[in-house]
Amino acid sequence: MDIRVTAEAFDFAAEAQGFSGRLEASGAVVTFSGIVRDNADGTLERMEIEHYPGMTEKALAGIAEQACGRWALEDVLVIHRHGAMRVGETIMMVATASRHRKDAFEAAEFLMDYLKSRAPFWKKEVTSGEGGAWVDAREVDEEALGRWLE
Amino acid sequence: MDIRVTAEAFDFAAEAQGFSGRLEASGAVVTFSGIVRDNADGTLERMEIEHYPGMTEKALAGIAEQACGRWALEDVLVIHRHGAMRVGETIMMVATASRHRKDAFEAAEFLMDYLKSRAPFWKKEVTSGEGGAWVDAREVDEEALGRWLE
Amino acid sequence: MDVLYFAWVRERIGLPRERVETKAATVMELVAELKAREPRYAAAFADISALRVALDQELSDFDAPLDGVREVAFFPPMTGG
Amino acid sequence: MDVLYFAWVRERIGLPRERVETKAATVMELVAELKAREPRYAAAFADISALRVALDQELSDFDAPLDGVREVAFFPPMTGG
Repeated sequence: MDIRVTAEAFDFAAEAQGFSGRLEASGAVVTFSGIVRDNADGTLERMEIEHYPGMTEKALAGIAEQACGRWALEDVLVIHRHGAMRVGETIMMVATASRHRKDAFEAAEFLMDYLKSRAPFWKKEVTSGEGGAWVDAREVDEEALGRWLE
Repeated sequence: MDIRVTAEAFDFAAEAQGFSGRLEASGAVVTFSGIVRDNADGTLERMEIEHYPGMTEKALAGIAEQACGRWALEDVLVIHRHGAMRVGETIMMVATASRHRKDAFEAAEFLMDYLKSRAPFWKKEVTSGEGGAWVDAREVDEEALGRWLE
Repeated sequence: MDVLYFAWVRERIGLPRERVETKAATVMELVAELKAREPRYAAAFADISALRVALDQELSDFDAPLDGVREVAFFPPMTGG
Repeated sequence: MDVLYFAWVRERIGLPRERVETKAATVMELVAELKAREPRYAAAFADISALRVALDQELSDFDAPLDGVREVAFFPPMTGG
């Protein structure tokens, strides 16, 4: 299990390759990466992510451990940035590895659903001209958590 | 849309990076990669994959087009090898990109479920000592298709 | 008509493809003709439920008519991915 | 007790953390004390349903007791990922 919270940019491809390269027995690897996308007007200057040092690491580790308890995973990787980043930069990634694709897919979706709404990160979009606007939590993200509670 | 059937090894990380780098508007990228794993006895010498040239390309393109019709995807990548490969080599990958993670995840799972049971590939495991054994189709893979037919 | 075999069907019959002259109206009739040829064909087609068929590179079924079909392929359930 | 603020809660109150001496028994009582201080606190805590609270770095709720708690954090719903 590899959990990192960092202000530094990271190389998604290199991380995905490193993750896959360390595996012993897994036939299935799923990755998710979140990328800063521009707004509809094309005026996004940067995304700023605030987090809660201390709690963030605990929350991510707790979520990853839950995933390992629910699915047969050989390994889990979570990397999440904070600070300022520009359009096209990778905000975060998760990777899961399992013998079977169902476990790898479900665990990756579970990690993402929990990360979205239960890890203490807050996104602010800073546009040219205006100042910044905090991104609102989406109802659909909260609902997505529901399916794991059945 | 980028669909490739090839006997050559490919670099999963480089492909994932190239795919992400070409995106304009997507915030969510999901990848799946399938890796040759050893058998329980650790005697797998190689995996051999036979395919049906002509039909394979059509089937993959058809599956990818279906995915694009069902989900809001900016791009889809499918690479599938045939021929001989050793433990640890990447057999195939899919990548999907969308504005929202739900579309990217569902489309990647759909592609995998269809690839597993509807694209004309046949795997043979060649072990040291003995000859080769064709991999049996799994009932669970056939069942996985059912959820997309509702 | 070209008839193609893949995976263990190819191995049992001993060749990957052949040209077949037939008046079979359906896939099942073609299978019956092939089975009657030699034991290796009979062995390959012994359990039709373990086989799949494609007509002109599209998955089809054993009741399908062969009218206008140029390429028939027999193979076990696919195991891609 | 340390009280931390994040995102727009931090911006409205104008500081990221502060030391608070309190006898509040629950989070709600602490919120009432803070709201009574100054308009910027009242503004930040105006709609409690738009806020989340963590006690000693674990998500909690506004009815929770503060007994033994050393660090309380207030923030809007998270938007990670």
